[in-house]
Amino acid sequence: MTSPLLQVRGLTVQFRTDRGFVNAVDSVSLNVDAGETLAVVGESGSGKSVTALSLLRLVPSPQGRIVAGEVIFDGQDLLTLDDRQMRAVRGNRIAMIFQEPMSSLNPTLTMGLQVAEPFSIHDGTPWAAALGKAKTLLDRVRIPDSGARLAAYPHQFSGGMRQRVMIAMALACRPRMIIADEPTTALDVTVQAQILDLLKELTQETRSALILITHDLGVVARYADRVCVMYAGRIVETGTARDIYERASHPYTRALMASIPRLDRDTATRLEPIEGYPPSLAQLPPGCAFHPRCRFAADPCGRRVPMLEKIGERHHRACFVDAAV
Amino acid sequence: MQAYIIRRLLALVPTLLFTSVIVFITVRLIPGDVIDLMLTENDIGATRQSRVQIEAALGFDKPMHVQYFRWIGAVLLDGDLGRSLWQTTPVTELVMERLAVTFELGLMALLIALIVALPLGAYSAMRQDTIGDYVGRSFAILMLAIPGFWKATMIMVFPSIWWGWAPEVEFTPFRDDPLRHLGQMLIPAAILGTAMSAVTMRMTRTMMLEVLRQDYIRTAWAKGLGEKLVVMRHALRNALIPVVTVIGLQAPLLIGGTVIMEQIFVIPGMGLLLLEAVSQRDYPIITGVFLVVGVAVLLINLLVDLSYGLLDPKVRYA
Amino acid sequence: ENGETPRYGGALNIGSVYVTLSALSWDPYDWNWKVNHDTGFYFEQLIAGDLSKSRKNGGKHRFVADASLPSDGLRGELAESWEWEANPLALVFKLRRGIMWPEKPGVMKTREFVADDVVFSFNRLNTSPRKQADYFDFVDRVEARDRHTVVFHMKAFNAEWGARFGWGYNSAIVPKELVDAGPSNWKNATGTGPFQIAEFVQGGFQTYVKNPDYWDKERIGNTDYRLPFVDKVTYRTIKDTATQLTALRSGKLDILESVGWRSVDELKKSAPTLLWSKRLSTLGQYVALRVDSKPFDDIRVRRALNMAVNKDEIVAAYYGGNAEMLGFPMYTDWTGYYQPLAEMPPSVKQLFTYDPQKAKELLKDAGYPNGFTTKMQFCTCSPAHGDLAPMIAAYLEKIGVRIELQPMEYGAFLSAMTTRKNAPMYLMNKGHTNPTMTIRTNFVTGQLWNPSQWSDAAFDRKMADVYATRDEAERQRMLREMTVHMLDQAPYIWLPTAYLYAAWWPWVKNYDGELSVGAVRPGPIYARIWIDQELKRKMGF
Amino acid sequence: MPPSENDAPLLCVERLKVHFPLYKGVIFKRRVGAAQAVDGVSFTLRAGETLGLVGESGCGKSTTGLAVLRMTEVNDGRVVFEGRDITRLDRAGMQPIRRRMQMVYQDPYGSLNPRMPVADIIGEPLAVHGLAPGKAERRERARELLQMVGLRADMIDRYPHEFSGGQRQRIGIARAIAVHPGLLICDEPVSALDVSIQAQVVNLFEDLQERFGMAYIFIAHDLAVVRHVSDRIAVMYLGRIVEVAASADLYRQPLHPYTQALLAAIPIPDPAAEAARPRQIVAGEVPSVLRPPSGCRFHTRCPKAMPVCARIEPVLAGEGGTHAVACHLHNAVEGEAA
Amino acid sequence: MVEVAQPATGALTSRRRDAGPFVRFIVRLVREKPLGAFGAAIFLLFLACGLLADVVAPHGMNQINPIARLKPPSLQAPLGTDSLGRDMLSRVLYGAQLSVIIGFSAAAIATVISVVLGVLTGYLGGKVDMVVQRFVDAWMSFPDLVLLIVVVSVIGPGMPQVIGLLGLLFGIAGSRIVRGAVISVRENMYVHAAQSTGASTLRILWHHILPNVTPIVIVLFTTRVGAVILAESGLSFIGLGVPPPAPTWGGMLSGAGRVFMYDAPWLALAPGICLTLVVYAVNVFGDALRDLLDPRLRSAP
Ligand SMILES: Nc1ncnc2c1ncn2[C@@H]1O[C@H](COP(=O)(O)OP(=O)(O)OP(=O)(O)O)[C@@H](O)[C@H]1O
Ligand SMILES: Nc1ncnc2c1ncn2[C@@H]1O[C@H](COP(=O)(O)OP(=O)(O)OP(=O)(O)O)[C@@H](O)[C@H]1O
Ligand SMILES: [Mg+2]
Ligand SMILES: [Mg+2]
Repeated sequence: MTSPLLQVRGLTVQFRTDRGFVNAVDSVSLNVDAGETLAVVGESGSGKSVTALSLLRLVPSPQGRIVAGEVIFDGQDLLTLDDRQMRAVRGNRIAMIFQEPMSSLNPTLTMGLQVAEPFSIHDGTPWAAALGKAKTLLDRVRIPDSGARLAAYPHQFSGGMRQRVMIAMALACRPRMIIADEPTTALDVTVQAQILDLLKELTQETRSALILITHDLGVVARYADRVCVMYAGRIVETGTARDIYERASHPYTRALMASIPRLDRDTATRLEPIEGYPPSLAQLPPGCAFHPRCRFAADPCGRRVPMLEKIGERHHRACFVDAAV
Repeated sequence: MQAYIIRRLLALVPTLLFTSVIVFITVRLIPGDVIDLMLTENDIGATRQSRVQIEAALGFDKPMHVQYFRWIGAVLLDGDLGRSLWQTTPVTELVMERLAVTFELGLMALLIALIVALPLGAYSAMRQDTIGDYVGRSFAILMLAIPGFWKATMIMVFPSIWWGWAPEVEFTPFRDDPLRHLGQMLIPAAILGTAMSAVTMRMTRTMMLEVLRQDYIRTAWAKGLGEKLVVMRHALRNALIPVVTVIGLQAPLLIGGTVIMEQIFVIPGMGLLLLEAVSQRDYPIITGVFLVVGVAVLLINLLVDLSYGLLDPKVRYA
Repeated sequence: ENGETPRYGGALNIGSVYVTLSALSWDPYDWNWKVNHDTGFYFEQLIAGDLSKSRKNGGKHRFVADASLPSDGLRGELAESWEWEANPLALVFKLRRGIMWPEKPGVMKTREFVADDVVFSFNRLNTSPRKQADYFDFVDRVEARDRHTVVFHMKAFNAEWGARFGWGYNSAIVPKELVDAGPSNWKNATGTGPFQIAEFVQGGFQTYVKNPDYWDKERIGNTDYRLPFVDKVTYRTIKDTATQLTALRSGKLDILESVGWRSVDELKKSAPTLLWSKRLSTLGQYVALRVDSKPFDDIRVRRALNMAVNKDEIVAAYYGGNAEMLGFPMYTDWTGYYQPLAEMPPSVKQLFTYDPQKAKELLKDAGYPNGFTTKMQFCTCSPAHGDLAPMIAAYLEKIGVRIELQPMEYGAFLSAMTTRKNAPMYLMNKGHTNPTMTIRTNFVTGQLWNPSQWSDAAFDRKMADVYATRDEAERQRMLREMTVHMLDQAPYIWLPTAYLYAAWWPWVKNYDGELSVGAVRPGPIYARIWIDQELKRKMGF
Repeated sequence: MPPSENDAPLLCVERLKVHFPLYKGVIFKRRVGAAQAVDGVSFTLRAGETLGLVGESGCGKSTTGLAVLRMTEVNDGRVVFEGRDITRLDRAGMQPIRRRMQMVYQDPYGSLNPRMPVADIIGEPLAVHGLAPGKAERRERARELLQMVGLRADMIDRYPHEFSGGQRQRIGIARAIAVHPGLLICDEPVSALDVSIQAQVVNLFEDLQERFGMAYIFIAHDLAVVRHVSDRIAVMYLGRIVEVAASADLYRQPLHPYTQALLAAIPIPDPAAEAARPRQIVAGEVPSVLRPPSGCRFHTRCPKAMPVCARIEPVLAGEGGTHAVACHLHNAVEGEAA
Repeated sequence: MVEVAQPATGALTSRRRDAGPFVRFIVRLVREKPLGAFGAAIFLLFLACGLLADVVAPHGMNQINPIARLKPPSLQAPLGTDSLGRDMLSRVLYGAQLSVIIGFSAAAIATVISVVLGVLTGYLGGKVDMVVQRFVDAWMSFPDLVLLIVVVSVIGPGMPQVIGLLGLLFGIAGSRIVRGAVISVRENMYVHAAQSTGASTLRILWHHILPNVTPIVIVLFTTRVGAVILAESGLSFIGLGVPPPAPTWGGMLSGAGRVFMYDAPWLALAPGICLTLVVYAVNVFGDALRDLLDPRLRSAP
């Protein structure tokens, strides 16, 4: 097997807070192959965005920092690159779509400029041409009237439109890998489908990779090749989409699956959230972070931290108990 | 927006009229009126009769409102600012002569200030709490704390004593020798400019610190932009509103002149004109300078306000 | 001079006595004192100081007093001679012949200067709405007896006649053509004098160029030289003292007419070849005490205050010896009028001797055993007063007089005096002007410049007598007496008068720091200066 | 959940229009047109009812919400809230009404003051409307609210930047529900939440509705969630409402071709089913709000478009007001039938 | 390698929470911003010197001794003597009293005026802005010199006047800076959000606008302190300053300090260095304050 496009090993990210150091991401390891779509799902606040940010070394400093780990992309450890080398990676070989489309666009610059910018810096395209390309990109992400919208400012766009602009920006330089942090939360299903199809097409065309962070398990089901489930800064289960949907093995994953509202169910029934509260990162429970909420929690859970173990061909999980099955 | 500009331009008229009334009257209320001064300057035992005589000659025997309407009438109808009480030179001529020089000095100073302040402020913010930041801030603080007259005097005194070199002390009008003229303006402009740069630099720094924590700056980094572009294109502009305001506040210097620099570097500018006019109670000159400076201040402030809209598209004009 | 032959040409850069002041006006009609300084280059007067009698030429006069000329130091300028006629009283001037008004394009064609010009100029000045009301009242009328004779018909004799229309502030002879063309515009200005105005930048400089048709000559060795020698004279207006000195030091000024004693040492070090002359300042210094109010209505208090200020220390330490204990109200150069301190009666000398003990006793006698508190105003326009005021306050504090210092801006300061609202103590400078005026303006009832509000009918009458007295020796005697009386009455705290210096480079020849040949009018002095340009080059400038 | 028996509607929106003028030029700006973000939207909402608002991105959902709150200028039409026409009320007039309606903003981070700790953010509406006088009391309430939205009470002293996207969204929700408003406009309230939390929040919404009779305008893209919470659903397209129906009806029998397309595009959380499903996506160029198409606004992309669609604008009509649609296809047919 | 928070830390944290906010602030200042703490210390030192000038100054402020004038620093007079033979050390100490107080209070007044005017006009906009800002325009074009002379003639010179006048002069012009900042803040979503909760204008100004313009206000204030101290010397120039013999640093610099720049450089150096130090102190403290007040930079030990 050829080595994966992206290989993350033992990534740990810390934040300094009033309450001391917290590990927002704790020893995360994952691989992404070229042409593959990896979905990252998990509880809100479980460290998905921070993991994504740290791949591009964009963790907000000074309060946050990457304290350990390796991010090997295309054979290079990104964490050891100097600024200039890193610049050549960002936006060019790895592009990122941020979760907050509203605040991630510069309010004082026109959309045209912001979308055309990557062309100009990485490919040296002259501005006029870059703007032309920007228009094409906006068309591809289905912004209506893209020509006129090039001169508009972010506040004149709806939430979904901004999100699509973010996506357009990421697509600009045909990156080898796209990290998309909840890219379609503000999009209606039709546009969402078009955009995700577009992303998928691009990844397959150029054999690039897509890391898709999302809460929409429908989207995961449709687009992901593999899935990573995170909880409290750690990966608790990973496997192919089918593994996860059909053979979910970690109690958290199973609970997650159970709380999806489904069109094929009666609306009068109440949705079933997971009991209890997500733990405080500053005071993680000892052992498995999920055990206080786990219906299957057993003896070792409260004492030792479970490691990811292989349970299927590409299926791993971090759990002591044989839940489930 | 047009409506706003038009309203602002219209507001200029009552503002100036209102202020001009106040200036016109206060100037005449300064203790020690021009007649007193003329009498004392003539040095030779003046009497009550001399006073009445001079008052009549200068038209001060008329009631204040008549004097005002005469003056403002001439200003509005003929653009005539009156004549100097002492020299009988037309004020318009005096003011125009000075305006060019002062404006030039001010503009040079402003440019120097910006050239120093913006990069330094941005740099300091980018490298917060590093040696570079400390040096930059210390520079700004020194500029705040060392008065301009002090720097100017140092430059005037020491080089001539130690090395026999001295800045130009003969004012060369631009039309006589442009190069020499500009060279002469350079030192005072630099001193003024660095002094002006201090506040601007600190404003820039603090605003940049605000902006640099915004998400869209992270986006810019993620695009692979270099530091320069991130700062110049993405951050600076968002930080610029207060900075532009500070510059706008300093801009009246462009027109109003700076007495001390003019004095030390022998530049016949507006500041000295006004200073002399005030100490001689030459009312028409004071009011004339006021009108010119007033129009300039109002226009500069309008420009500053308009620039908000350019810098931040969300700003609306109501 | 030293057998050197004068040379023509070159330009002279001068930092004048009024180096901070640009021209205020170009028309004598404005009745502004400074006009005489700036137009004195090209307007001439009937009479002027006789420079052949200057110290430099072996005479006894220094021509540094700003607005007075000694009666034995006069010569006719536009007038060749003058004489009195009695009954009716009249003064007859014979004018020089062949003096030409130069050609001035757009203003006038060249023509001869004649008696009508004098009549015209006098009448014009006399009808100016800005004139001092009774200034020319002693003159009945002026007429041209013939083309070269002018008669001033007098109502009465006035001892100041020379200063009023002969060589003083308001004595310039102006051509009618200039008045028609617009006299307030310097571009029109023209006159019979040695120079013509060429350029003026308000607050920057004013340049005068040689008048090639100037009539006067200077005898050097045995040769008569046509004047002026230099092609161009430039007055530079420099506000800042440091800049003035730098300009001199770097040779951008050939002459700096006024250098404070403080700067002299440094300049002598950094520019050792400069030449110097020293003169007493023509501004007297004093603290006026308002005698119309308590506690200064009591002469004991006034005298006590004089004794409490250590004037010796001020001269020795503050002025570093560069001051004269007694230089006011009479100027030291005014022979016959001025009496040195040594010749003064003991009671006057006492006022100049530091004696705090005696001062305290006097205060006690006057009913102020614990002193009192009062206010002193001074002008922020004078840096020296910024020092002197706290110094005086500190001295007086020692005898229990506490002073609240009140610095004031120039205009407000002066107006406090003219409107008689000045504080009980008022620290000021006052020009001497001339021997009669210095006594009249300071001490005659109701005068503008009488900040102590001194008022004494007998004294006023005596002053009127002085004006009417034709014999100068008698006038001198009267004025000396009045001076001693006033010193003794101590309406002021008399303060030392400082020395000033003039400095010029060695290439400036035929010059010895003279300032004025009339009332602040230096034109003829500059006309006689010549420049040794070779020397200048050799010295590296 | 049964709609309240009280027949007077809580909110009545009539022919609402919001147009954003567009300018060209730097200083001397010319008006070059207007984005017709909302163009004649009408609907009513009873107390305790939930109206789902779905539609294509950029079709004017947020703007409608903001207009109801009077947070954006209304060009035309009326907003009647609790029997009062609030369209022209001034600031002071709106103040007491604000307590009765609150909004969860689509941009969670932007709508949180970066210099305010969460306690104050959530406590603010309480303080504003004098519902919890003491600071301590407000803090206590804020803790409760945090827990209600699935956050831990100990996060109360944190600042917005210290939260993840989903956590921020929940802070916005907590702030909005703090005063138990009569009307809550939720603009994508659960989009950034994982399904578990989403379930918890949706349950919370339902509880609140039950306890306080709150009415919701629920804007969302996740049609499963919308169906779950809504009594009725309005489908918007390009500034207009094209279909309104009780939620069950809408899903069972979508009438408007756009609605049909929308439902067909919903992804199903099952890889096997997804793989088997045919893909159908509304094709065609998305029209612009700057220059909306003539006639039916959807006709440019409608698979069933008829010639009349390009000319005549269909009106929103339907039987008994329970299921209305603006489509020539149906209105014509139903019209004939009736 | 990885420091995971121990319960002990939590206890520590809570204990620190118990301390008053002021104490907590000081602790943070010292720990996180040593330079800022240093600045605060210097400033307090000068303030103390100023307040205790009567006690610590070896001589009176107007104790002249012309014989010993312009003496360079020596054991008797550690900072030399001035042109009247007064002890520079004493004058600089008394100067601290005046200059620090003037600088601080005038800058404070100016800042308050700027903030009130700027926040109101910037936030309310519309007519209020139009009218009030035209007054600001008028004020800015009014020749200061004339104003100052008139004011001094009416109320006379003195320290309260100086403070009030400088406060007013700087304050009104400065309102434009605050206004500019407010204009860019007021369009933020969170302000709209607060409006939509029904928050009163005052509340929005106080809780939303003001905290987000504090960095600007801090810079405004800290830069003004120096400017005011220097401006006072300009006032002395026209007789509105604090009347002599009371020593102000600005006055010492522009007066004897400049005249004797060459012969007696210590006359300027002493007040100059003090002035620079105070300005430096205030500014670094301001910078530290700015960071400490920014929650986005909050970080624990
Ligand atoms: N600047 C910060 N300071 C302190 N803690 C932070 C900071 N940023 C994030 N965190 C914490 O780190 C954890 C992980 O955050 P992250 O944004 O990665 O979550 P997420 O998985 O993306 O969640 P969501 O799905 O809600 O976006 C959260 O618990 C959050 O509170
Ligand atoms: N301030 C504005 N100026 C100009 N156009 C605007 C402005 N605000 C919104 N628009 C336009 O109005 C339309 C509707 O925007 P709105 O935010 O209501 O959409 P939305 O339905 O909420 O979309 P989304 O689901 O993507 O959030 C969009 O086309 C947008 O570009
Ligand atoms: Mg996230
Ligand atoms: Mg929206």
